[in-house]
Amino acid sequence: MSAVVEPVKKPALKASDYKSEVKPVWCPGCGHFGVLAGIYRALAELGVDPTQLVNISGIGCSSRTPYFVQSYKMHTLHGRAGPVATGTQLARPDLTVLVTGGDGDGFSIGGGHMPHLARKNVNMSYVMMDNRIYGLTKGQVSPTSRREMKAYTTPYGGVDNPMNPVLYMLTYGATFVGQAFAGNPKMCAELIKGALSHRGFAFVNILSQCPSFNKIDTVPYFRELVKEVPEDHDMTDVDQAMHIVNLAEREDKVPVGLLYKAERPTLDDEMANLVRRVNGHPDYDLRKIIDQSRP
Amino acid sequence: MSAVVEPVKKPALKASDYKSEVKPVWCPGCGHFGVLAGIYRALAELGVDPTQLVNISGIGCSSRTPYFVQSYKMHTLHGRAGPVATGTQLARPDLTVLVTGGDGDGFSIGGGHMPHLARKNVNMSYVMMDNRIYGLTKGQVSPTSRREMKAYTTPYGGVDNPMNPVLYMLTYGATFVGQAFAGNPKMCAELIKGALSHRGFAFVNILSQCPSFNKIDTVPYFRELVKEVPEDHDMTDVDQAMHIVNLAEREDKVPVGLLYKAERPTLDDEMANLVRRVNGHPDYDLRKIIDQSRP
Amino acid sequence: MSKHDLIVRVAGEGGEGIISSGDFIAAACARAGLEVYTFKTFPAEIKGGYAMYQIRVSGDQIFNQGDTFDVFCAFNGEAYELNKHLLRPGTAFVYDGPGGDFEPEIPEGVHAYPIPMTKTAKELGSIRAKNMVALGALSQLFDIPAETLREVLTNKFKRKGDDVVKINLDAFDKGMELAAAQTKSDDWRVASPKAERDDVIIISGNDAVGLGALLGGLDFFSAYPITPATEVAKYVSKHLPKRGGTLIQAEDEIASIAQVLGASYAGKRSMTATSGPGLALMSEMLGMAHMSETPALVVDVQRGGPSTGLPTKHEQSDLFLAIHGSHGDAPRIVLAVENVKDCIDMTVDALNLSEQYQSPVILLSDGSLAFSTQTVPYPNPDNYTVVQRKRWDGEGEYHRYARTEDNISPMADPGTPGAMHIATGLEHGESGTPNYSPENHEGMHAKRFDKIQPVAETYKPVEVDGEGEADVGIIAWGSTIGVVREAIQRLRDAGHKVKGFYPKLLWPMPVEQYEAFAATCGKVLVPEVNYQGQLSHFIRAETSIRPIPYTICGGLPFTPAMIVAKVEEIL
Amino acid sequence: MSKHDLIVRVAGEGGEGIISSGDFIAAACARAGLEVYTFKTFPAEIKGGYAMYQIRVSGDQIFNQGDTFDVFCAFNGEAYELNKHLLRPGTAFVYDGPGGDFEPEIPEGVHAYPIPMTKTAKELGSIRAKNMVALGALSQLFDIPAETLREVLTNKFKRKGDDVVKINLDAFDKGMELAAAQTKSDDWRVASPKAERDDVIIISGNDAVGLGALLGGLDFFSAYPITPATEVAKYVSKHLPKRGGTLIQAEDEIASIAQVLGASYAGKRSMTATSGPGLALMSEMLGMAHMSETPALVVDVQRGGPSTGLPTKHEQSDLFLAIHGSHGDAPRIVLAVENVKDCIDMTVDALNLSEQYQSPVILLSDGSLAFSTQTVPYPNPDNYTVVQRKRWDGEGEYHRYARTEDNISPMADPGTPGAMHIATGLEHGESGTPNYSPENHEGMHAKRFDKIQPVAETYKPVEVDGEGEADVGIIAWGSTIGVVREAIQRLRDAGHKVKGFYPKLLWPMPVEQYEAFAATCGKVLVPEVNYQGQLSHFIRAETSIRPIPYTICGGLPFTPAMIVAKVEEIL
Ligand SMILES: Cc1ncc(C[n+]2csc(CCOP(=O)(O)OP(=O)(O)O)c2C)c(N)n1
Ligand SMILES: Cc1ncc(C[n+]2csc(CCOP(=O)(O)OP(=O)(O)O)c2C)c(N)n1
Ligand code: SF4
Ligand code: SF4
Ligand SMILES: [Mg+2]
Ligand SMILES: [Mg+2]
Repeated sequence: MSAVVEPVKKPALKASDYKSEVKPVWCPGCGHFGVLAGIYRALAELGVDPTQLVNISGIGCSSRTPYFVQSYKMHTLHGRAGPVATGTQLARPDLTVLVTGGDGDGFSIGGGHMPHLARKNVNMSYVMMDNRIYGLTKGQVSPTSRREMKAYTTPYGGVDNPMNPVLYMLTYGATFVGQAFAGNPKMCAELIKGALSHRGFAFVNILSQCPSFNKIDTVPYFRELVKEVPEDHDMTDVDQAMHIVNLAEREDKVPVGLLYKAERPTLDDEMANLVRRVNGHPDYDLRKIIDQSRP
Repeated sequence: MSAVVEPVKKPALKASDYKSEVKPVWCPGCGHFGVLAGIYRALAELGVDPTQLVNISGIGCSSRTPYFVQSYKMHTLHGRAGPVATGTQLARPDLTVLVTGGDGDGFSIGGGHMPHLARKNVNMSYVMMDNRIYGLTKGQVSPTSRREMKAYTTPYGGVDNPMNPVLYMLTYGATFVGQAFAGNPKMCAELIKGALSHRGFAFVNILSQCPSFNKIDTVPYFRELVKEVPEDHDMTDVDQAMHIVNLAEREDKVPVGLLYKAERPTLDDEMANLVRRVNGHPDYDLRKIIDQSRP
Repeated sequence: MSKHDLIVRVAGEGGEGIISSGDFIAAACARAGLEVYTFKTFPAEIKGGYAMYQIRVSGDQIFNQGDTFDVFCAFNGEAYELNKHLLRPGTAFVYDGPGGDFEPEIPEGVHAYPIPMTKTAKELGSIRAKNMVALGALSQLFDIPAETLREVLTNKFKRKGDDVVKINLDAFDKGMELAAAQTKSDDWRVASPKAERDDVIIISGNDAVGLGALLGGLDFFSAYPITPATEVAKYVSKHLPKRGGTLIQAEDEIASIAQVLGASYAGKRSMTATSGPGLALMSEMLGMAHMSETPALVVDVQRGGPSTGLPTKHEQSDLFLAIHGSHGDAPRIVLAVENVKDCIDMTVDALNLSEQYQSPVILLSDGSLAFSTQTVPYPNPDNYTVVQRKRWDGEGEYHRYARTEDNISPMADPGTPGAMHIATGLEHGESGTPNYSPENHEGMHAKRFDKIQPVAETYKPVEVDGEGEADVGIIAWGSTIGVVREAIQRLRDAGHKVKGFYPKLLWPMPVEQYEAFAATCGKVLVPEVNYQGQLSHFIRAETSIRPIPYTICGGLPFTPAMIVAKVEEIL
Repeated sequence: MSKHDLIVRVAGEGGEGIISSGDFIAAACARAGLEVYTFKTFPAEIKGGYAMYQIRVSGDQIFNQGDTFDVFCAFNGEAYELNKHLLRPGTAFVYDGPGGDFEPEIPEGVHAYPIPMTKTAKELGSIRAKNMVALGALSQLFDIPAETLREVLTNKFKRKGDDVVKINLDAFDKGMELAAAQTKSDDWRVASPKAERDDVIIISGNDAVGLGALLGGLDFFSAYPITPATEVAKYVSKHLPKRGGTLIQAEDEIASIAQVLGASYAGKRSMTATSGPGLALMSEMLGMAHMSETPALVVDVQRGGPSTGLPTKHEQSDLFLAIHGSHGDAPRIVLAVENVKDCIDMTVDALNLSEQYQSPVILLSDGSLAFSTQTVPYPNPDNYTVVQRKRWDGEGEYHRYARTEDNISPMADPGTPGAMHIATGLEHGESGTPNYSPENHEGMHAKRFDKIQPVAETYKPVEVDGEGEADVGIIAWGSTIGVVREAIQRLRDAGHKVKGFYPKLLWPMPVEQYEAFAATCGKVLVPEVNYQGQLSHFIRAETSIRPIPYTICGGLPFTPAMIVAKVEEIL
């Protein structure tokens, strides 16, 4: 985002410099490690100043991410990272705001906030660690779980159609929409980098395996599943982007890569304009306002 | 829905027979009157038995509708009509479940429930009375309000991109998606009839003027705005339906008519299957279950 | 009640200009240097329906809307029907007639003044001027300063063009003329004007909260519309941008309180305003505000509950939720306003307390204050101090939740070098990293509770109304205080020994002050507009006092007469 | 504490089979006709980390997990480090050695039994059989019925094939052999087996709630996963379909309680299960359940709060929210379980109360009960009655909210001819249509409160533990009751005059019974695992009792010894 596109002056930081003192508590083989690696790398390549970065999350294994990233951070409530981050971003548009969370956190309990982050074009990056399961609570279906999945509260198999995260975000009007697989940290890093340098609401969905509880969406399965976005795709055409996603779905594929990118005024731009229009400034004389209440 | 496609035997009811003793409290010229007329008509033409109908709503001017309809009814909380209706429908799949509500109720505070009604294909009809404003609270912007709108808490004009209700519902996987304008009660009635006779989650968005508080989305404006879905549109192709909506949006139009209709097992079907698979029945001997806890 | 005290009720169909004529009278009287206290009820329905506006005017300070009216002006038959039982010997009754839609029969002793409002307005060619005819008549009959009224009208209408001004003034004059033609048989009159004042404003409770927020240095406001709180956001949305601040309408109340916490973490003074249903939805997030020690202000303009309840009616029944409304042990600082002046001053206090104690603060207002306009001394911005949160001085290693002398840990805005930290809802050690050890949980609990305890002693001392011993002491909160003040005055005039105790801080409770007060009273009465006697509950739980609860919940405030009667009953 | 009482703690790395070996011991002892009460702590982290399983076995009834352990079995160094301070003279200490990852030094008086668990398992060619070696050793050393254990193991592993059975049995036998080679220096042993019983089950608190729901005639269950409540949904999801019922996982807690109300309106017995954060989110909808008089059960398995708090830890701190957690005046019926048997029986009661009184009911369990497995008499389905809601008899005109003798208005399922009506959160008259008149609001308030008041008298009388006068009376709720029972036993044995009072119904409060109890006690002590002393608060507010609060909040339950010490302190 604006604050970060031009690398900061200080001696450049290495990816490892963005590691915090807290070691990840994830299970061996968890896909979230791949996402985290991608985040470190993207931050390093952009030279983001950690003190200017705010990493906000909800609740879930994925939502533990901020503990592992050198930054200011909030570990909020299940599903609420988006609106909390909106407040932070509007309060301090100069900061880089990064939300990291899970499919349950973002699309189940937090699903009501998503459309508004996107249509308001809040200037932040949202990295969704989509393992198609509730990891932290030990394995229940999430909105992205496949019907096949027998899980904790669905012993006889699932009954719901899974949702399609990138199609949702295209519909919601996110101005940057990408998708990757945690098994490909390079692509993850590229897309996260793109998201962080994008002005507006940037969404990256990352397929991430949960070896402990999701026994069907394995690494091999994901490898088979993904399909690169065609070279010739016009990333500025949302209709075409939806078309690609719909076609992929028909052939049981998931498109990876950058699907859509557009420029639109961000919510903080709009707020700044509004203040400009009324010639607002912090020491505007309150008497002028109070006088309006004279009889 | 199943319960109603074959008209009931008793002497057929007239549209007026579905009027309750309570008179609508809406302002003169409110578009909601048109929607209500469409509902009465659809119910009459399908010969729905009022005692088998449950009309559920949230809070808003539009959400007052159940008071005016002969039926069992719940006037629930702001944004919660969808999940409440889900409970009712699953508990009594033999009933006809109709949700009536507003754009704020359904897409702002209730927006988090919408994807799940659709992807789970809950067997109900959702009639959205979309006046692009919060009527009951005297005129604040809703998620469908245009930027131009100066409203109660946006004295200097709106800052958010409006959402597109039918595109959302197509993305969510609703199995019946239609749109109409309250100024055309015949089309309203047709679509509501289609929704009520559809097995699955049926969504109808109805543009409805609010003369008291929405001064820009007037009747003439809506008349200009709407554009019929092309004759040759394949209603079973969701990708094409999205394409139509996207194109219309580019030329600042709103497509009216039936956009999409598909068959998919409903959530109550899935539940019934599940019970069948385990040979479930109300007098299944609990001892068989308790015995599993013997040491 | 001062003898210069006059209460005028104007009633009719919503849309007939009831509200505006009331506002005109209020403004004119305020300009004339008088005290004004108004009270409205809106149609319950969406459009039309019965509307009522009551103006109390006095040369002296006014504490409430009064018992009933002295002058009643009926615009239509419905208004007459709904109020005729209140017409008593001595009441002045102005009504639309002849030519109105009703023929009242006038009770013994009532002073009737028929004024053909509708007919006259029609003759003047604008039915919309009906309320101006009434206004003129009222001005003539009860000495409502005519010149001032003309000014007010002129200012109000000039935007709409000269002919609009003219027709309204003509109607006004005609009204005066028609009234002058009648013989005044009562002696009701507005107190004689004092010197015109420029040290006063007239403002509604909701606007006053908005104004208080500005005076309190508000940076960020997020809310979701809800009756009767929406006007707070309306006022703020108009003026906050002038101060460079940000207002946003969120998708729901959960999002608005979440945005408030996010902005507060980023160092901004932040708040939201809602009513009961919204406060209920904020329960979980307010627990997070407490646990993460994030400053946040929630204004709850209470309405009739439970559930959707009676959205347009008055009640003070959210105290349980305000104090106990989170899972686990998660206290909040809870304040309640008495009147419109408090809406200004205590919103400033509430913002300061949230910042100073890094705690969620809930400020309770109510449905009758929300729309009541009152004259308030001009609030001089220089008289308000904006207390900043304690910020890290950059010395040594930074620990967000450091255990300090006063249990308040310095905060650090994002961007501060060397102070990167996490704000979290998990139990945590001083650095913020999760720590579930028994010692830590008990220690951090103590920190968070001990932190806000001093507020009970340091917040302005509870006002005690009266001295020495009393037979009955009345403890009241919220807008009920104003009613009790007048009741106590009358009881004293009647020679009774009564005292009042008016807490504005409801949690943490200043227990010693309660005890000290009760020690001087024979009996303690606690009137509240809710069903369970919610403050009585907390008094019983936290003090040794065994109060007599006096609860009503009919959607209307107490009147002084009700309190007087109750006290005389228990004396 | 019966002399046949043995407490064994097994600890090691999560994944090393700690939990399963504990379960095997518990099952074997239960089969042998003994009473079993287990207590676990899970790794706070997602995978691996420290796991502990404590089994208390006795010939007599067991009320809690005990003070500490008699036998400690350490699988690794971490387990040893975390527990060594608890090794006291007389403790039997079985550990992995030689060849383990640690070398303990053995405190004076501790009976040490080194068993090369890892080494032996490796030799047998399966490190996963490590826990079987330990199990064999424990069986040998402490008379845990070996034959029964072999049966249990065989049944458990046979699905996995004969070689799996074989290797585990071999490891088990090897463990016995290794232990037999040692000289037993302590005299800890499991009580001698009684006749094998087929009148008992062993089940966890969460499963028991699910079982109670089935016995209570549950039709519909909707929930959103949350620690430590998720297993309730897991159990119900497995078994409810067999009864033709419906379980759905909702998108969040607001949706789950909304679905519950929708299903209940349709005539089905409905419930949800959650923990504190979920209960907070349900605040608004629970107010609607009260206002619309819709039956609904919410089970709250309490965890460490506030906010996200300590999700895997024990606490009883949601009482404020359970009783006061809605805006306006909106009471709920609130119950709390003592033990696993209550989880079964009181879930039936709670469903019945919700239907009978058309009210939201909150049943409080807690984090330690959630995963505690206990032996419970076989619950004979015939002994449970399913109380139906009062339904309309079809006579006369139907009014959903008719004012009746007992304030309970007959309900009518959708589809019933002649009974179409609306359920609403707005204040309403008897027919359900909105009515904001003062008389109606006050009247309907009274109806809704008076309706549930009888529960205080009619729900099973509060158990009083002891007779006559006492120097100290202890009032406890939830799982703390079981701890108090044993403490009182010990205090009596020590010659003290103490009594216990064990309310299971927390709201409405059976005030007379509280008063009657307190009247017989010199002092009243109220131990609770929360910070503020939440039940103490309600006792002070609603009764004349001035109890001595005893609160801890370290994430662990009380032990009998703590209660004994406290009583001796205040005696
Ligand atoms: C209000 C609330 N409800 C439920 C929970 C329990 N909970 C914690 S994390 C979680 C889901 C985690 O799944 P996801 O967001 O996909 O993250 P993952 O663990 O899979 O990375 C749930 C249901 C909670 N913490 N708060
Ligand atoms: C929890 C909660 N928040 C806010 C409100 C206030 N409220 C009532 S209706 C409404 C919006 C109505 O708009 P819409 O749903 O579009 O219906 P309309 O009146 O326009 O037909 C709001 C914000 C409420 N009743 N409950
Ligand atoms: S449970 Fe799944 S998501 Fe969570 S850390 Fe383990 S592997 Fe990763
Ligand atoms: S306010 Fe608007 S939506 Fe509500 S009734 Fe009036 S016109 Fe209709
Ligand atoms: Mg997940
Ligand atoms: Mg609307």
